[in-house]
Amino acid sequence: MDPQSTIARRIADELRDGMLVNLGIGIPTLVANFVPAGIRVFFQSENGLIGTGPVPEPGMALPWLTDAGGRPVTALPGASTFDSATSFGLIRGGHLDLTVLGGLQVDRHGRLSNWMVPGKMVPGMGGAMDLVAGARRVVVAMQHTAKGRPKIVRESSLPLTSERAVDLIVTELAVIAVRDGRLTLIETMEGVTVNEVLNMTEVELIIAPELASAGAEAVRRSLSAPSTGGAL
Amino acid sequence: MDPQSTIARRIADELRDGMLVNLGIGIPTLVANFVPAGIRVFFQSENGLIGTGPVPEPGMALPWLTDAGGRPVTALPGASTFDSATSFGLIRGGHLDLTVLGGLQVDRHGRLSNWMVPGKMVPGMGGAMDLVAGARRVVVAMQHTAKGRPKIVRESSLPLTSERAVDLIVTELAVIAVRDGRLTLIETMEGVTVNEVLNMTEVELIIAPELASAGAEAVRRSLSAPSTGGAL
Amino acid sequence: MKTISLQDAVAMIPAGATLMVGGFMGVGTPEPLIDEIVRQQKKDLTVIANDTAAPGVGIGKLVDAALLRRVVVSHIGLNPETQRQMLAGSLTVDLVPQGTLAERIRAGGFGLGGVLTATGIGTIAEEGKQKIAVDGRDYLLEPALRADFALVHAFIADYLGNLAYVLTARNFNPLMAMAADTVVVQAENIVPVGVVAPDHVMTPAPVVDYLVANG
Amino acid sequence: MKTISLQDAVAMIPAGATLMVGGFMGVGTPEPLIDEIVRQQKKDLTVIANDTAAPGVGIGKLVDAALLRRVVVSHIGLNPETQRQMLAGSLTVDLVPQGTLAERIRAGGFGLGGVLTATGIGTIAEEGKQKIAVDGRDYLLEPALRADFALVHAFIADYLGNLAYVLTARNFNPLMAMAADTVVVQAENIVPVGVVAPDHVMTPAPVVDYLVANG
Repeated sequence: MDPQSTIARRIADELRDGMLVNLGIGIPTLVANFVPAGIRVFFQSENGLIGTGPVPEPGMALPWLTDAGGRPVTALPGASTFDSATSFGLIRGGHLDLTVLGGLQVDRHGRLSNWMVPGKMVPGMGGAMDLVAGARRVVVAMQHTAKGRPKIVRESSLPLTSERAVDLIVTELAVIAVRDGRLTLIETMEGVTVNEVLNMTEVELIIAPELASAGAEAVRRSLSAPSTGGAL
Repeated sequence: MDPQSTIARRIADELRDGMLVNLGIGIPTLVANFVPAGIRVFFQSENGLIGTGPVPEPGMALPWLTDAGGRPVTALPGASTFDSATSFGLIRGGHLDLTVLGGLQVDRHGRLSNWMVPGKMVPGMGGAMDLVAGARRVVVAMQHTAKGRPKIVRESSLPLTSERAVDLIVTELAVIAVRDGRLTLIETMEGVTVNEVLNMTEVELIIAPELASAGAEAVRRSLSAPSTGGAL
Repeated sequence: MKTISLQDAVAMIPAGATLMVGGFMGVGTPEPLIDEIVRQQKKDLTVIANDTAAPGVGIGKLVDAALLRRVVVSHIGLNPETQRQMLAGSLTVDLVPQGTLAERIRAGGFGLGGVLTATGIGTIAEEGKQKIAVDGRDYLLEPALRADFALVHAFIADYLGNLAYVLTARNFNPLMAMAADTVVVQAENIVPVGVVAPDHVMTPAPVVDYLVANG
Repeated sequence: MKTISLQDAVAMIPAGATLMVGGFMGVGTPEPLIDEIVRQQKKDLTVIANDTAAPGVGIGKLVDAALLRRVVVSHIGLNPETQRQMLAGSLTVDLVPQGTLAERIRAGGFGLGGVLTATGIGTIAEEGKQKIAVDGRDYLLEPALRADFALVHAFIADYLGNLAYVLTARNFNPLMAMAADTVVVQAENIVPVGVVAPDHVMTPAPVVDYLVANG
């Protein structure tokens, strides 16, 4: 599986029945492809839609029904539409259970930067500042490194998206949670060792107690420690 | 014509084609009976309706379509409904051209008191404070006196509805405008002399220049002055 | 969204809870929920609503049954029993201008700390309020309001919880449906998914926690 | 409400005017009005909108024609020409978080001085903003926004000016229809009064000043 799909599939495990979820553009969008069977998730598009469905069949696109990037989408039965103030009322008012956003950097406190590179690229924050400030849970979906350099850094060199720490960072190498204000490695992806993750991360990571059990063989090998056996 | 209808009919002269108008309960409600022919006025009911129509025929009342007092009304073709935040957005946001409200007192600055009598009657301000603060023009419809005592007073003995002065006060005796912060008598009703109005008013009124021409004979008699002739 | 019986819906409400209740002079108030609160004798409630309707109508029934400790409303003029309890000292009445009340509730549901309005400036409604100037004009800072429960009346709910209101029964209902920790809806009509077009949904399903089941 | 020709509608707009323009990446933008502004070469405009779309699309056409002096938007990421003009110094770009932008426009149209939001706290978006604490939590005071003109796109307008929007073409349109001194509407469909039910009207007729006539 390619790195992007690996990330998206892991994030889909965070979905629960009945959740209202907003997916950013890029990797986050792919999460919709991996919704676990048997649950219904409401996907919000911040341009004013809950119940966003897949891309329409050829010839079926409607110019008045798009995602936040202006690309044609469909609407599922039970969809609803609303103006932009209501859309962000849902985001800010505690109604959005989960948002998945791309990231340029995350600092040691778990704070995201994802909306500009001074002097180079100023796309604007769009809805990102509201999403991070307002969603109940914030998950960052990003590759672990860019051009070989860690994206999880001690001090962000880019403007923050919010002072609020994100809840979870999922990369093609690892799953890192922000616990008590500290970045905590809670899982490594299949075939990835803890040391590999640590080497690719500028911030010192706490190793979660559950990692030994959840990470199984890969983790144990990377720690070069004998199996402690039987841990659940 | 009874005093209430006299007041309502005069206020109806203030209506213009296309206006959005909110009528309070009591005398203000009667204004809708005197809309001049050939113009269309949008009547707003602050519980969430534009296009309020008359009371339905017997057997036609719908429990979900009432005025702000909970009494059944009808809706005219072209009506629209909305929530309470939008209703007051229309009122506060400069969209309401005219509001007509009942009054307990108006003070010498033209400030209305109409929502409570301390220790006696505390109905609450309802929408009155928003209406006076927000409407483009505020017209007070009230009888000139209560139990023989003037309702237009130097100092109001009741809590104000707003610090904003109203624009026009219409009673069964006179029409008084607030001009440059002063109460100005601009019309007397048919058969009423200026002196009669002055005697029933606690505040000293400016006599508008146009009153001589508009008020015709009644005014001239009351001023006990010879006609100055030809004034337009 | 879960369906729930009328009895269980009201059983969730503890004594002393703060409720937002939709309706304007009883129009758009979920009467079955009100009746069940009276039957279960929930006490010491705080109610945030436009008004207390009239005796025997809507929120007026809660006043009649002396179940309210406090109300936050814009007027009580058509309910003499509310005025009686207020003067007797058994009911606290916080009067809020109607448009301000609507915005405070909306702010609570939309994640805003409050709004600035000129309404009430220079009146007793400004007492205790922070005054803030923007572009040389004074405004009152009116803080957000939230509740433990919102009791919402809808004309139509679909199986997912998408809501539509009808005519003047809309009033405070969609605002309150956003502004409470637990949102309970009583609908005149429950319909299959898709019966309400996306553009006509006035409250999106995900904000609804419980829909009271028919009979 | 008056009907007006496309040409006369745009002729009302003076150089240097501030316009609110509905739409989200061009979806729900009144394209005929945009095209006519380009044709009439209205200059030095300030545009308040969600974004500047893309070159050749919606507000992007105004950027292409270099008619804008300033934009107040939430993002410009999909319009490289906007970024080029910004870096060249010929276009001022005020970036505002999208939810804050929506509320500021709404506040302008609803007669509120502003709103309090936590969005942007601790970021460069808080620069120059007043910080206000409510119940121990900090918020930014975000002041109301208004414009000289709102250019609104509707799916349906009736003869009186009642408007309905469709699906994701709604976005900022109903907010802007409340927030400008002069509101000009271009509708995909103009229908007789009564075709849109009262509950489905999304912008009430009295706020509309001009409806662009067909053909």
